[in-house]
Amino acid sequence: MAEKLLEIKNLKQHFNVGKGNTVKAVDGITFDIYKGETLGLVGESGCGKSTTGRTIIRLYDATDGQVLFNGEDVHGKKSAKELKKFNRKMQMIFQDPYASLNPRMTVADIIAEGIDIHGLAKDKKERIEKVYELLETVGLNKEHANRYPHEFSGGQRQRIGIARALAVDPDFIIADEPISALDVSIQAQVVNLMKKLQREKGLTYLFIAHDLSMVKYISDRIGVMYFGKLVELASAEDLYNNPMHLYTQSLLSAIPLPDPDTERTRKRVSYDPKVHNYSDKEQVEMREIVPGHYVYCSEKEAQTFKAQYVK
Amino acid sequence: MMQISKDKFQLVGTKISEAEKISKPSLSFWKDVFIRFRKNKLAMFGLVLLAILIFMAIFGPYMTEYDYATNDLTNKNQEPSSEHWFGTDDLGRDVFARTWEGARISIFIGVAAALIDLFIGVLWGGISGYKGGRTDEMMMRFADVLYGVPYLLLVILLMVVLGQGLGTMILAMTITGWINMARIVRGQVLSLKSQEYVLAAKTLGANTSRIMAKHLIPNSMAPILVTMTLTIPNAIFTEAFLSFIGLGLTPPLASWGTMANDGLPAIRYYPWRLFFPAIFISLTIFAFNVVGDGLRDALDPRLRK
Amino acid sequence: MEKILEVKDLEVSFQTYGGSVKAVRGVSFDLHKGETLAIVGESGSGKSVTSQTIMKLIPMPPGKITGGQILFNGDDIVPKTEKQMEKIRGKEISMIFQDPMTSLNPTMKIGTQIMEGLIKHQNMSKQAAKTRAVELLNLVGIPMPERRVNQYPHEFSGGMRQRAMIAIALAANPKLLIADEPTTALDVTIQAQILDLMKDLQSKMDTSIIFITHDLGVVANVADRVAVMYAGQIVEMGTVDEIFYDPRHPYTWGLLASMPSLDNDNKADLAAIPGTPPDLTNPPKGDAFAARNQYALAIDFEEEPPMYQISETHFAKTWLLHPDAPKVEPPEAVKKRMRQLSSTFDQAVLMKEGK
Amino acid sequence: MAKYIGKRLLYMLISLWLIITATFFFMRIAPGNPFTSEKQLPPEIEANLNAHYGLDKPWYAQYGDYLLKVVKWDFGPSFKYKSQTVNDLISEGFPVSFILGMEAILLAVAFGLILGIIAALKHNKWQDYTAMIIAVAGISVPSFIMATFLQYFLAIKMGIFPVARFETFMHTILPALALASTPMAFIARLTRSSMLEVMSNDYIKTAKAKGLSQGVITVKHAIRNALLPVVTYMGPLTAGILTGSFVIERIFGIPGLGAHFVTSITNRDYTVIMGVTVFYSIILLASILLVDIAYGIIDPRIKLAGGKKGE
Amino acid sequence: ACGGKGDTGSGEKGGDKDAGKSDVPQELSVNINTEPPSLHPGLAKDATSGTVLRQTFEGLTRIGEDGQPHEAAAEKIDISEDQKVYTFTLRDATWSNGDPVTAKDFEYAWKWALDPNNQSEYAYQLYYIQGAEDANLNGGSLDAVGVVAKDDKTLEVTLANPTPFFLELTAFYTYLPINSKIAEANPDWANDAGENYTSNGPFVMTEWSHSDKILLEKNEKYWDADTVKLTNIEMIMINDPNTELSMFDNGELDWAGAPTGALPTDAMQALKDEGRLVTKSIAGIYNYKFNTTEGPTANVNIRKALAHAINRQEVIDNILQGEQLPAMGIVPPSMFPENEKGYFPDNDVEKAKEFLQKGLEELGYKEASELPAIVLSYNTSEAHQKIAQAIQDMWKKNLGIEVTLENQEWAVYLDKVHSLDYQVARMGWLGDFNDAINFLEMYRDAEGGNNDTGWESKEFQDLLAKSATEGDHDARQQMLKDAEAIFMEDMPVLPIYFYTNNWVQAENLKDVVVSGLGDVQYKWAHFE
Ligand SMILES: Nc1ncnc2c1ncn2[C@@H]1O[C@H](COP(=O)(O)OP(=O)(O)OP(=O)(O)O)[C@@H](O)[C@H]1O
Ligand SMILES: Nc1ncnc2c1ncn2[C@@H]1O[C@H](COP(=O)(O)OP(=O)(O)OP(=O)(O)O)[C@@H](O)[C@H]1O
Ligand SMILES: [Mg+2]
Ligand SMILES: [Mg+2]
Repeated sequence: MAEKLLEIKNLKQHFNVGKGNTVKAVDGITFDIYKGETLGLVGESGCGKSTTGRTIIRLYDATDGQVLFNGEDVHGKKSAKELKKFNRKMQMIFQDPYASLNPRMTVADIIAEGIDIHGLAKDKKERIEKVYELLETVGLNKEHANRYPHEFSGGQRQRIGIARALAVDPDFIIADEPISALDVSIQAQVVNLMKKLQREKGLTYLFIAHDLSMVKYISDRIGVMYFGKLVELASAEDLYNNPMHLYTQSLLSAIPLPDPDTERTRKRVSYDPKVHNYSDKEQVEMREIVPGHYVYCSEKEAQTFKAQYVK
Repeated sequence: MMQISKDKFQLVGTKISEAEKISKPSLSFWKDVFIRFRKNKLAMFGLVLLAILIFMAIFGPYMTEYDYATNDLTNKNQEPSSEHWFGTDDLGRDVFARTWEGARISIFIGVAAALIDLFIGVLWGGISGYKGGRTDEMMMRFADVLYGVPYLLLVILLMVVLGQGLGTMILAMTITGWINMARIVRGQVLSLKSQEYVLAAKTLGANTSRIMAKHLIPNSMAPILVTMTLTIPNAIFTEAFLSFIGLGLTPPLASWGTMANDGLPAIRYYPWRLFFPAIFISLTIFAFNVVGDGLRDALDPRLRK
Repeated sequence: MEKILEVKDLEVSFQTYGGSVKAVRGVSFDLHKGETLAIVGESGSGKSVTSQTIMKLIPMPPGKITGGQILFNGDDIVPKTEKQMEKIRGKEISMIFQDPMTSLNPTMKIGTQIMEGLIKHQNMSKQAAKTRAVELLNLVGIPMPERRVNQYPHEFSGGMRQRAMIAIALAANPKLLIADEPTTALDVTIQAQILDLMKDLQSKMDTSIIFITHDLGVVANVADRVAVMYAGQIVEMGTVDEIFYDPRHPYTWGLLASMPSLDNDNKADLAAIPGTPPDLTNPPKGDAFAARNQYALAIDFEEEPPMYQISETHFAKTWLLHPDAPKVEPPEAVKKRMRQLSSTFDQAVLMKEGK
Repeated sequence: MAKYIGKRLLYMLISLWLIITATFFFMRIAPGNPFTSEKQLPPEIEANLNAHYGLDKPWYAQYGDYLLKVVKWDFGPSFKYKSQTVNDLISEGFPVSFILGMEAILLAVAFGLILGIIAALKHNKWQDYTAMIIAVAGISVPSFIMATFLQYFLAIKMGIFPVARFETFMHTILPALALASTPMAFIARLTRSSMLEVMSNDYIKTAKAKGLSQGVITVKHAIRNALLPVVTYMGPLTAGILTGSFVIERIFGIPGLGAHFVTSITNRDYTVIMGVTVFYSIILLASILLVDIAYGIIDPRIKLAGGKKGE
Repeated sequence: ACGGKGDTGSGEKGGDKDAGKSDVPQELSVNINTEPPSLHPGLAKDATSGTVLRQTFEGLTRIGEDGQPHEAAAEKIDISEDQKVYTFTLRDATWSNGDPVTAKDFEYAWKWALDPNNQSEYAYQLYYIQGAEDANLNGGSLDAVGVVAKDDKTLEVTLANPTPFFLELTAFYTYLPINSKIAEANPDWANDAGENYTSNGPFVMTEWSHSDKILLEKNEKYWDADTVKLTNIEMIMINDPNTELSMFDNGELDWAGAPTGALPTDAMQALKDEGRLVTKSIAGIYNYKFNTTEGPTANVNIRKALAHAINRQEVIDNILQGEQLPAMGIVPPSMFPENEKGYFPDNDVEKAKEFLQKGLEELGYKEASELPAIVLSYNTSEAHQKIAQAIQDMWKKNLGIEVTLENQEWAVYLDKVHSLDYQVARMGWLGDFNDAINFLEMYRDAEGGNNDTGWESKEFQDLLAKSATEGDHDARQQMLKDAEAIFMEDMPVLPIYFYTNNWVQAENLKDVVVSGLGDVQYKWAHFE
C-alpha cells in the first residue's frame, strides 16, 4: 500500500472536568493514514471524533500517545518556527460554517489569514491574487472577496472555510463534519469540491461525520468509533459489506434511505456493549480479521468474525 | 388559460452566476451596522444630541462675551437673563461660559477615562480570559486586590507623587476603572475562545496577539461598547466625587461635576447653578447611553440578516 | 377520511432591517386524521415558519400573517387571540422543536416541564401530573423515569432530551403533532430510535403528524404524504411513493439525486444542485428555482409556474408539465428509481386557481 | 462543592492578605500621620504618642504586629476617636449601613426587575421606552444630586419624609431611594437585555407551545434565566452598598460605616483605615463567592468546578 | 420653628411668664457636626468635644454671659501678690453619681493630662503651671507640678509666670476635674455614657450613640441646678450644612450654624434678608501665610504688595456673607480693639503697586509678569476655594500677578505647610483663651510650633519674653501690641478677616451663651 502520511499511536485525550472526574474522550486509538487517501471516521455523537481530530492537529495536547506526521512527532517539543511549518502542512475544516468564520472579517481577510501568518505573499497584490485564485478554486468568484460571512449561505461559507485551509498549501486536511450542518442539496456541492481538490492536489483527508452514506461515498477507508475507542477499521466497501463489530452493524442498520420500500421493511439492530461480556482475562484490542480489516475484539470474537467473513 | 408562446418553452438550463450572486449590495460590516443604527430613532437622537453637546463644548465658551474665570462679585448669583443666559454663580461668573468650559473637561474626562479603561481592560481581560488557568486566576485576583485597597488612599498617593493635574486625575479615575471592563472582556473571551474561527486561526499558526487583535476583541465589541458608555458617566461622577473630597480640578477650572457640586447647596436659593450642569450631565449620559444601546443592537449578530 | 387541518394560501412575511422577508408565499395543504405529512425542502424554504404559523408561534412582530386561512377542525386559527390560542396550544396541537439542546429550559427540572402542560390543560393536581409525567417518560422509553423527572436537561443526553420533548408534546394527547426537524441534531442510531418511537405512538393514539425535515431518508421512513417546499412555496406534493418513485419537479429530482446511495459503488461526482437559494426579500421573477435549475425553461425566468395535478394526490408546480414543454430526462440517479404508478393521470392537469 | 468552597476561601485569604499589605504600605507612604493637626504638637509629645501606638518600631515589626492582630480580629483602637476601638466603629456603623443597604438593594432589585421585565415584554412599545427612559435617568443622575433632590422636594417642600437622620423607618426611605436609584436603573437595563435574550430562546417557544400564558412563561421560565447577569452585577454592588456610602450618609446624617471609609483616610486614622478595608474586602470577596455559588443554584448546568481545567 | 422633635403632642403653646417653664418643653436639639473624638477632659482637643464637655462638666471657673470667668466649682479664689499662686476654695458640690467634688479630683485630672503615659495632646494647655512642661515633656516628676490639693476643698496652683489669663484658662476643658475615684478604678470610664461617666456640670450625658447623637439631661445634683431650665439636650451629628439648615427649617433642630454647626454660604444672603441670621464676632483670624524663606514671597515688599492689593470687604460681603471683619492686623479686635482699623487700609491698591514696584526692583525684575509663578495653596474646602479664587482674581487685576491655585487634602496640606513646602498658604487660628499672646506666640521661633513662615525676629522674641513676666496688664498689653507692629511691618502673614459666628436659632430659644471664643453654653438656655 501507499506511503504512510500519519501514524497515530495509542492516542489518548482525557479531559479533567473537575471533582477529580475525567472524561476519556479519546482512549487509546491507533491507526495510520496513507498519502492521498480519505479516511472516514464515524460514530455516534460524543464518541470522540472531533477530539481525535483536534488532538491530531494539536489544538489539544495529547494526554498520551503519539502522532507522527511524515515520521515526526507532532506533539514533541517544537520551536515556534517548526510549529509554523507544521501548521502549514496540516489543516482543518470545521463543522459549523456559521461559527467557523469570524463575522467581523471580510472573506478576503479570512482566506488570507494563513498567507499573512506565514508570509506567503510578497505584497498586497500577490496576496489578493492568491485570494482570487482560491475563491475560484472553491467555485466562488472575485466579487465575493470583500463581503462578510453573514452574506453567504451555508454551503458558500463552508467553501470559504475550505479556501482558508487551502491557502497555506497543506498536505493533510482534517474535515470535522464539514457537511453535517448543511442541507442535502448543498452537501453534495461541498463533497464534490473536496473530491475535486483531492484529485487535483493529491490531498489526504481525515473525514469525520456520523452520516455513513456520505462517508462511504467519499472515503477509501472508514474507522468506526465508539466511546473513545476505535472499534472497526476497514476499507469502505468491506466495512459496508462485512460489518463485524456489533456497533458497526447497528450503525449501518440505522441509516435511513431515501426509498420508502426499503424503509418500510427496515430492521434496526440495536447495540448494547454488554453483549460482549468480556471477561477480565480477555485481551480486547484491535485485531486484523482479514487483511486491512481491523476489529476491536477479543481473541474468541476474532475467531468467530473470521469464520463469518464472506467474500 | 392564457396563451404562452411556444419558444418560451425552450430549455435554457441553469444560470449559476445568477444563483451565486448576492442580490444585496455589498456592505461592509460597519456600513451594515451604521444602516441599522440609523434606523434606531432614539439612538440617532442621542447621536445628534451628542454632536450638539460637543459642538457647544467647542464653541459655547466663545458665544458669550463673558469669560469662565473672571469674577464679578457685584453680580453674583444672578438669575438667568438676556445678559447671563444661564445666570451667574456665587463669584459672579457667567454660568453659560462655565457650563461649556466644563463640558470640555467633563466630556474629555469621560471619553479619555473610557478609552483608557478600554485599553487596559481589554488587554487585561483579554489576556486573562485567553490564557486561562493559573494566569487567569492570578490576573483576576490582582484585580480583586486593587478593588479592595481603599480607592481614596490610592488617589491621595497619586496626587502626592504626581501632583495635581488633569493627567493625574485621569489616572486616578482609571486606576480602578478598568477592572470592570477587564471582567466583561474576560467573560466574553472565555466564551469566544473555543469558537471554531478561533480554532481555525490557531491551526493556521496564529499567535496569541493575532488571535486577540483579529478575532477575540473585534467580536467582543458589543459588550465592550455598552460597558464603555457606562464608564463615561462613571468617570464624570468620579471626577465630581474627587472634587467633592478635594482631589479634583484646580479652580477656576470647572467641570460639570464640580459645578453641580458647587450648585448643590444652592438648590433652594439659586437653583440654576445646579440645574444647568446637572441637566447637561444627564443629557450627555443619556446620549451616550442611547447611542451605546443603539450600537449594541446594531452590532448584535442575531439581528444581522 | 376526516380532514383535521386545512391550510389555504398561507402567506407570512417578516419585517426586517433588510426589508420584508416573504417567508411563506401562498402555501396550501391539508392533513387527515392519523396521517403523517412530511415537509421537506432546504434550509430557509419556510418549513419552520409554516408549521409555527399553524400554532401562531412566530414572533409577531416582526412576523405577520399577510394572507390565507388555517382551518383546524374547520375553525380558522388566523384571527384567534393569544388567549384563545392558549387553549389550543399544547392541548389540540403540540410541537416538537428541532434542537433538543435549546428547546428545554435548562434551569427547570424535566418533570416540571412535562407537568406544566398537564396542570394547565387537564386541571391535574401536582401529584397526579407528576405520576403522569413519569408514565410519559416511561412511554417514550426513558429508563428509571422516577429518578429522571427530577433531573435537569443537561443531565440528559441529546436523544433523551428529544424524548423528553416528545413526552411534553404528547402530554395532552394532541390531535395534531408538529415535529420540526426532531432528529436533525441527533446521530443516526438515536434518530432511528426516535422515529420508531413516534410511529409507535402515532399508531397508539391516532395522532396526525406534520413532520419537517430535509433528510429524504427520514421522509421515506415516516411519511404518508410529502410536501416539497422551495423558497416559501410548496413545489411538489404527493404520497411518499409518488414523490420517491415518480417525482416531477426538478427540485425534487435534485434532492433525490444529490443523495449518495449506499449500495452504489459509483464514485462519480454527486449531482449537486448548484448555487444558493434565492433571497426572499426580493424573490426572483418567475420560478424561484429557475436560476439553479438545469431544466429551466425560458419562461421560468419570466412567469411563475402554476400547479399541475398528476394524480388524485400528486401535484407539482413546474412549467415542465405544460403540454408545450419539451420532454426532459431526469438525472440518472432519479431515473433509476422512477416507476409507473397506477394512480397517475395520463396528462397533467392544470389546477384552477384558488383550489 | 466543599472542596471548591475551601479552595475559594483560600484564594480569598490570599487576596485579603495582599489587600492588607498593599493598604498598610500605601497608608504609611501617604504624607501626614494620625497626629497631624493644624496646631502642631510639640515633638516630644508626638514622639511619645508614636511610642505609645508602636509607630516608632521598624515597619516590618509594625506590619507583623498588625497581621497578628488582624488574625485575632482585633483592629486596635481608633487614633482619632479615643473612646472607640475599630471593632466598635464597625460593629456600630455596619448595622446601620446594612439596614439601609438592604433596603436599597431590595428597592433596586424589585423595581429594577419589574421595570426591566416590563420593558422586555413590551419590547419597542411605549412601556419599553418609558421604562428605559426612567432607567437611563437613574443612571444619568448621580446619587449625590438624587439625594439632594429627594431631600429638597420630598422632605423640605412636601414634608412627606423627615429631612435626615436614622431614627424610624420613614427616615430610611429617602436615603435608600437615593442609594438605590443608580443600581436600580442598571438592573433594569440588565434585566431588559437578558430578558430579551432569554425570550428569544427556543425553550420559551416550547413553553408557549404548551399553551402556557405569557405571565406564567415570564415568571416560571424567563425570569430565572434572565437573572444571571443581574446576579453577577450584584456581587460588587452588594459589597459597596452594604458598607455604606459616604455621600449619602453625609447628606442624610446617617451614622453608618460609609463615612469611615473617607474620614479615616483624611484623618490618617491608620487602624480604622485598615479595619474598614479588611472588613470591606471580606464582604466584597465573600459576595463575589456568594454570587458564584448563587450561579450554581440558579443555573444547574454550572458546576462549581474544583479546579480550572488546563487548556 | 418650635423646639419640638415632632412629638409635641401637648396642645398648649407659648405660655406667659407666670405660667412658668412647664408649658413649653425645655428640650433643645442642636447639631454638633461630628462625633466628638473624646469626652475625656484630659484627652479632648477639639471644639466638638469641648462643646459637650462644657455642658457636662464644670471647671473651677465658668465663662459667664458677660464673657468673664466667674467662680464655678471654686467658691473663692485667692491670687498671690506675684500672681503666681492661686488658691481655689471649692464649693460643696457633687458628681452626678453623688460623690463629692474634691480638690483631689482637680489635681488628679491635671496631673493625669500631664502624665506622658496618657498621651494627652492638649497637655500643653497646662504648661502655665510650674513644672508642668517639664513633667510632660522632659520626664520631670509629676509631684513637682504646682498643683496641690491642700484638702478636700482647697486647691493650690503655682504658676511658672504670672499669667493674667489664667482664671479664664481654668474654665477650659483641659482644666476640668475628673472623678478620681471612678477614673482610678476604671481607666475607660469616658468611653461611653453610663454610670461610670460622672460629671459635675449642669447636664449629664445619658446616651452616646456614636456618630449619631448624644443625649444630655439636666443634672439634678448640679449645685446651680435651679438656674438650669433645659431638661434635655439632644446633640446630633450631621455633617452637612444644608441638611442642618433644612432640619432647622423643618423644626427638627432649634439651632443651625455656628458655633456647633455651620450654615451653607449660599443661604447667608437669604437668611440675612429674612432677618434671621445672628452674627457674633469671635477671636479668630483667617490669613494667608507667606513662605519668607524663598521665592518672591521672601521679599517683604512683595508680601506687602500682596497684602494691600486685596479687597477684604468685597470678599466678606460677597463670599463669606457673615459680616466678618476685614483683618489688617493679626490679633482680633476683642483683644486689641484698635485692630478694627488695623495697620493699613483695606484694598489700598495704590500703595500695593508702590510696594510691588519696590519689591520688583529689589528682586531685579521690571514687571510683575516676570515674577516667578506664585502658587496659592489651600486645603480642600468650598469656602477656601472661593476665597482663593477671588483673591487670585484680585491679584491679577490689581497687580498683574499671575497666581495658580493648588488645593490639597488636609493631611497632605499640613505636611507641606509645616515643612515650608509652599509659597502662599491659607491658615486660620482660633484663640483658646482670650489673650493676644494666643495669636502672637506661634511666630516666636522660625522652627517648630505653628509658625510655618520661616520668619523670626529678635525684637519680637524679646517683647514676647518680657510680656511673659510682666504682671501689669496695661504694660503687658503694650508689649504685645508692639510685637504685633513688628510683625505687621514684616508681614510674614497676610491677614484677611476676623471670624464671626453666624447662626439661626428658634425664636423662642433664649439665653444660649456664645462666648467671644465661640464657645457655647446651654446652662442658662431656655424656651419661652
Ligand atoms: N474541552 C473539553 N472539556 C471536557 N470535555 C470535553 C471537551 N471536549 C470534548 N469533551 C467531551 O469529550 C467527549 C467527546 O467529544 P467530541 O466532541 O470529540 O465528540 P464527537 O464525536 O465529535 O461528537 P459530535 O458528533 O457531537 O461532534 C464528549 O463526551 C465531550 O463532552
Ligand atoms: N423571526 C424572523 N425574522 C425574520 N425572518 C425570519 C424569521 N423567522 C424566519 N425568517 C425567515 O423566513 C424564511 C423561512 O425560514 P424557516 O425557518 O421557515 O426555514 P426552514 O425551512 O425551517 O429552514 P431550516 O431547515 O433551516 O430550519 C427564512 O428566510 C428566514 O430567514
Ligand atoms: Mg464533533
Ligand atoms: Mg426550520
